[in-house]
Amino acid sequence: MGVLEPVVDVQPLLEIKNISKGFAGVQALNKVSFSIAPGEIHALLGENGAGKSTFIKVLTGVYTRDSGKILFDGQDFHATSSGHAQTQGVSTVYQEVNLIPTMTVTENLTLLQQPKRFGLISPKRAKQRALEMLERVGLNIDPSKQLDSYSIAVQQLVAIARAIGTKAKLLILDEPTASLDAKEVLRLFELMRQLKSQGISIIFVTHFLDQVYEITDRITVLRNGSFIGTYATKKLPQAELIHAMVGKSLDELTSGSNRETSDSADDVLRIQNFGKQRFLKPVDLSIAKGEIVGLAGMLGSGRSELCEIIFGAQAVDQGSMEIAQNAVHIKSPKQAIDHGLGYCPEDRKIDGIIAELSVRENMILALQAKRGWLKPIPMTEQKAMVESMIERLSIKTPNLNKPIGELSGGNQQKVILARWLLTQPTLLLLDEPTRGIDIGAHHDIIAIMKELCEQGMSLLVASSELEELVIFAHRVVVMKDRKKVMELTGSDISQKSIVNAIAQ
Amino acid sequence: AELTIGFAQTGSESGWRTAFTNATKAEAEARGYNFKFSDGQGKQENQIKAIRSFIAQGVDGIVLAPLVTTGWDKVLKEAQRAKIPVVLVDRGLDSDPSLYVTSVGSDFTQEGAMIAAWLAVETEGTCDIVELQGAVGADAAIKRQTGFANVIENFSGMKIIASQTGSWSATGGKEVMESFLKSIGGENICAVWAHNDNMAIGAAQAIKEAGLKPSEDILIGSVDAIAEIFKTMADGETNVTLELSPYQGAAAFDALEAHLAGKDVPKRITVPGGLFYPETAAEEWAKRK
Amino acid sequence: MLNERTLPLISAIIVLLLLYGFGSIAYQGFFGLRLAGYLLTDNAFIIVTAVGMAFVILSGGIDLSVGSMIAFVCALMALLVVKFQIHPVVAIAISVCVGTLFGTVMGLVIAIFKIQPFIVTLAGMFLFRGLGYVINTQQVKIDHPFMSSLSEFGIIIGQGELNFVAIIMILFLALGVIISRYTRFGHNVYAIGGDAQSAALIGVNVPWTTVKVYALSGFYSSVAGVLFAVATGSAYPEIGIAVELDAIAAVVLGGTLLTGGVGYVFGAFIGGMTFGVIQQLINFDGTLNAASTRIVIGALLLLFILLQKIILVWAKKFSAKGSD
Amino acid sequence: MKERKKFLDINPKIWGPIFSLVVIIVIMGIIDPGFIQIEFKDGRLYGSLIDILVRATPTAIIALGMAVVIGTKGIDLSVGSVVAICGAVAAVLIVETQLPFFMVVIVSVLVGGGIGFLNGIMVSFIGIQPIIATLILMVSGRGIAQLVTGGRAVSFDSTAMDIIGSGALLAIPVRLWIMTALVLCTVLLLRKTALGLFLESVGANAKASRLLGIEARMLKVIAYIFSGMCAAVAGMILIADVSTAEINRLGLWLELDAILAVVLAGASLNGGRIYLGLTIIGALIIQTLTTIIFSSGVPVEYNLIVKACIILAVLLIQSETTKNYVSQLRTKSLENRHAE
Ligand SMILES: Nc1ncnc2c1ncn2[C@@H]1O[C@H](COP(=O)(O)OP(=O)(O)OP(=O)(O)O)[C@@H](O)[C@H]1O
Ligand SMILES: Nc1ncnc2c1ncn2[C@@H]1O[C@H](COP(=O)(O)OP(=O)(O)OP(=O)(O)O)[C@@H](O)[C@H]1O
Ligand SMILES: [Mg+2]
Ligand SMILES: [Mg+2]
Repeated sequence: MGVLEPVVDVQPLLEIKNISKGFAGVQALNKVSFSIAPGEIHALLGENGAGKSTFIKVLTGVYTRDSGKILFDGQDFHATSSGHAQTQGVSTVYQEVNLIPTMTVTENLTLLQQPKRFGLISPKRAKQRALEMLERVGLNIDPSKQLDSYSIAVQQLVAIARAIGTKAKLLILDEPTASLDAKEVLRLFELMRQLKSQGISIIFVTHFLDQVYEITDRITVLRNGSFIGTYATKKLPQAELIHAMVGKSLDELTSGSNRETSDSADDVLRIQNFGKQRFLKPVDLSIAKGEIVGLAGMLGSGRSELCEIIFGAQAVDQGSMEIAQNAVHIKSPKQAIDHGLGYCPEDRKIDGIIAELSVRENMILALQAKRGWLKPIPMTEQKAMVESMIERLSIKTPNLNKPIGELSGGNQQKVILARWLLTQPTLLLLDEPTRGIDIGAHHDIIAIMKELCEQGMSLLVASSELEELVIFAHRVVVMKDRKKVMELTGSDISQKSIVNAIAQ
Repeated sequence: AELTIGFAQTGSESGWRTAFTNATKAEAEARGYNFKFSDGQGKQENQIKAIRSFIAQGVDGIVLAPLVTTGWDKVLKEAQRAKIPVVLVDRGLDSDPSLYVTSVGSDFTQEGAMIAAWLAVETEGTCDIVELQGAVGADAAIKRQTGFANVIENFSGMKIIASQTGSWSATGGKEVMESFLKSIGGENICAVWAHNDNMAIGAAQAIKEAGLKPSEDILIGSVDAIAEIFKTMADGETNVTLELSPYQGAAAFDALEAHLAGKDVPKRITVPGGLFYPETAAEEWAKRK
Repeated sequence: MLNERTLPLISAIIVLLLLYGFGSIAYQGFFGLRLAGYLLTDNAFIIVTAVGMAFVILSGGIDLSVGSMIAFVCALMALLVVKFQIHPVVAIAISVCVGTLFGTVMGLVIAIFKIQPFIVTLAGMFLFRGLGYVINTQQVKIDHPFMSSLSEFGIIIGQGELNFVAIIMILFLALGVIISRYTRFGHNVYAIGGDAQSAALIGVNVPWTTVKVYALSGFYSSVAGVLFAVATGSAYPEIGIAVELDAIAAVVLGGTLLTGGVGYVFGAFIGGMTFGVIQQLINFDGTLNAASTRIVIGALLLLFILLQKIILVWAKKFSAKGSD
Repeated sequence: MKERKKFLDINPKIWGPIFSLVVIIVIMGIIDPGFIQIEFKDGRLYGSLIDILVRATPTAIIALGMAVVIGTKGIDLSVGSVVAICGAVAAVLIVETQLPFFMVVIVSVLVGGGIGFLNGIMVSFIGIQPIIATLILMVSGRGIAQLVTGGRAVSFDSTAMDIIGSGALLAIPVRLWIMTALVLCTVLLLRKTALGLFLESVGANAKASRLLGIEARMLKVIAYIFSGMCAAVAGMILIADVSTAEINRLGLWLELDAILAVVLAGASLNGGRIYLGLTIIGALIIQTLTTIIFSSGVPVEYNLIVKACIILAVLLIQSETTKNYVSQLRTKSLENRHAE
């Protein structure tokens, strides 16, 4: 591959030798070997379904490996469970937020390590400890509230706070930045550097290559479960990295191409003074046919809320809505869908996938629901549709009948996108649609979005990735404190202008 | 003044029990009592709660139809302390007789024995019997079984060749009888002894469906004298039933009133029951339906 | 205290007070220490069972075996005390140990074989009831001076009495509350009930916690069995039929979600008392026949739940206004 | 090659329950050959196996409805009481009115559906947890049945009922026809329309389903209505069996057997999958156990112990852990063979 692995002269903290793991129908890991030095930040990269998360779960004992050997600190390492791995000094933030939604933030943060007094847990000290932990990740929230009252991004930060809080020699972060915005990412990197200086090693999984170059020392690439190589970050040009991951070269993402605002006058959606008490301050917004409107803002700025009330997932208590120039009152998602809307929610684990059902069922469900229960889509038609979507979005699944819960995170996201594409809505609301999606697919999805709007579909896209917004949006609406603060159009759209608007 | 009387009934597990409740209520009404009724839904703890609520309300007397014979000492002592007399109906107790005024009622062991005696006469002491028990562990089931067994012990030719629970129900009785007919063979069964009428009705059905004639090829005897059994008997499908009197209320109230008036009351008052045969069945059915 | 998590419990308490208040106004003798004492005593064994059940439900499971466990423990007590002439203290210790052991075994089956708790404990329900029958199908008086002195023991307060059974119930309730709120095990129970998969990833030993939960439930239901034996001084095979449903209902009425992870152990007490008050309301009324008794119990349950829901909705609205 | 693959695509879960049932029957057949004999007598089939089928019908039909409810992440404890109410209604209608028989059937099935509707409303619109919502009707339902008949058993003479109870068509008992028809209709309704898929999706993730445009609440109500109707049919069959509606005992504890059947079929009480055919197998397993216990002469005290042990054995055999262990053993022995 051109770039040789630099010789590490210290004893590696972690040595992985020929690890394999297969699931029914997939060889998720095939003889993977690499090593991690003490105090190093090591990127683990690969396309969706390459086996990154599986590797992490094998390492931490969530899955039992089929074969191979792991040495940790020179000792044979055989974790039997995540808890066991933790006691050995390996602390992990898994890909989907894995905390307890029904417990408070404090309880989540201190679980298994609650401060005690007279042999009993002291809630006061626990809260104190929790506040300290939150402080470290720069999160200023009330820890005595239930975890699921916070957005997925906040939950992600809590998970990180928890992992950092335990004394570990190796910290594993599986796509921690997927739902964070720039500010939080910076904060996280600061923390990672701090840990690194304390001699703690970090395995970092992400699909953002900029972040890889910013923070990591070395990169290990997996492709289709196989080990491709370990490289020193500095010595590996981005193009070569992409080549290693994807197996082929990829054009640079075209940037700033969408400036020719569609001048179609007919709005597919117009909302006026649309809002809900305690949820979202009244918003005015209109979206034209074939237009992509981006939603930018910080954590908790109300982007998701806006999508939810437009789609009828939350009842509004003020304002009016017009779809295709007709006043409508949408009271449920079903009605929204009947009016030609589609909505891809932010929290895929809870609002998106139906884990027990198969990839095929998950993908056709929205279309089937639209058609009604009496008109089942014939199996052959279903298969044709699903197969073409799998092809188009390059979804990695051994077969159509695999339960979606067993797909890799990014592939789940693609299935959900495909679900809505199949219904051919006139307006599609996408909340963080590219969360956890690899660069290849990211590219494809942006291409698809553009293609769709050329065909006349309109899109409202909430995204924390300003870069991507700048690329595809005709218009960017900036939200702050549950309020619309600015609207940028045409050449005004740039990362800088958005950041300024948010900072105001 | 008007007497306030509390009645802690076991529940409403059978048609007989409902008849018993209704008869007692009617009697109380006729006497102009302020009558407090509590249905224990087949649980002793509920009956205990009921008695305690009667104590808290300060009733003049309590009538208790105990679900089981043990476990009442504490609550009866509480009633005694509160100076509220208690009369038992339907069955006696396994506790200190000073805790209650009197026990009115029937005797499950006796019932089993009476059916056994009838069967011994009918078959001249030789009979292979299958038994359909009530719910496993139920007091009535255990005592009827014992009473029956005590009698047939005396006849070397009589024995129980199979015994299984039909859970007091017709469907249960039918299902169990079906499997007896399969595993033992109808020709090897001389009689069915069912702990209640419902199971007898079910058993008769099963025998019919197996192509035999109930009450002729296989004799059927049971206890309870619910209305429906008379119809079945009139159709010639069972041979005998035993009536437990559901009219124990009057005797119990008499005893209470006598006690309140300071008179002596015997510790045990039996109410008569009797065997009913097919001859009078049609008449009884007309009377009771 | 008044937040989203405590609201269901608080509304349960409010509705319980409403019911009690209604009874006190409508019926003479309802209000007062005497009935209060009776309520605590009569519902003690249900509440103790429900406390154990609360842990199971909070962990996302269910335990249908508790009713049979009570019957089994009573039968065992009778066997030990009456037949083998063992001192009741020892008999109690043995019975509780055996009950806890049985609970542990069910927990092991659930944890190791990953079979749904509903079914494992249903098998347990059949099995323990069957074992109870095998020990003894008769009604047995557990006659022993020590047992009687236990059941006679009580603290007289005015007209009422806080007796042994009620005291034990309160102690075990307090113990349950402490375990659930102030021990790691307690928090782990909430965690696996909230999301077992995530809990495992965080590092909670899910199988082991599961085993402990069922052991605890076995322990609590055998204590309930002992209380029953003490309170009545008798054992018979049909004790505790359908108690599992009462216990589950008590837990849920106390504001705990059956899906696990949400609720308070103390709710078991509120739920159990609610049942007791509903029954006493019916007893005090004294005019309902068997059929209407059942219907009224159902209707009152429904009313209770609806009131609870209304209070919840109302409180949410109120707090919404307040914080805006 | 492709066809073969398709065949193997069938959910491997289905073999567990079938295997268990076959094993139980084979063992019984070895112990007592009479157990598996089937004779043709008086124009109908006769034998223990037929008995099992016949006896299992009420449980199986109730379990069918239960499977759908459990598929939506619910549970219906009220079925036993619904059986009692509908049995009582049917019996009273037959005895007290001149209604034609099909009207009696329609009325009681409607009553069952109505009760299911109430359950459904409580669960999905008021948001009461299913176990409690249906517990309310489980408790009060039997009271309602007692009100309907005035607390006593009602016996009746009805040819139509006799046919349902013990008649045979083409040598096969009528109630088996009823059950088969019901199962087929349900399968068609659920699998040839998208209803089954919707129900499963609601059970697996109600929130996500709502966001997909599926009327999750309505679907839950429908599931409970269906369960109520199934219970009504079972109630009719149960009273036809003995020509009496004894409401105090009718359908008592049937809900547990029905739930057990659904779980033996491999369904999860957390919803998400509906196995109709296997549920019937589950009901057959339970009934086989009962019949074996009744005909084996075990003393009654041991009934429950035997039942519990066999159920546990079946569950353990079917469990994932056991399967994994067995497959591990198999690969090990394969490896050993290769090594040799
Ligand atoms: N529990 C499971 N059962 C079956 N297959 C699984 C399971 N978990 C993962 N897989 C499969 O293993 C492969 C690797 O998945 P993995 O989650 O490791 O990918 P990933 O590299 O983390 O992808 P992403 O970037 O999308 O998160 C995928 O094809 C996936 O379908
Ligand atoms: N930094 C924060 N501090 C306090 N609460 C927050 C914060 N961020 C989010 N929340 C809470 O999370 C909830 C959900 O936020 P929401 O998902 O609407 O944000 P968003 O604008 O979509 O941004 P994102 O999707 O990036 O989180 C809000 O109701 C808010 O209470
Ligand atoms: Mg992953
Ligand atoms: Mg958001």
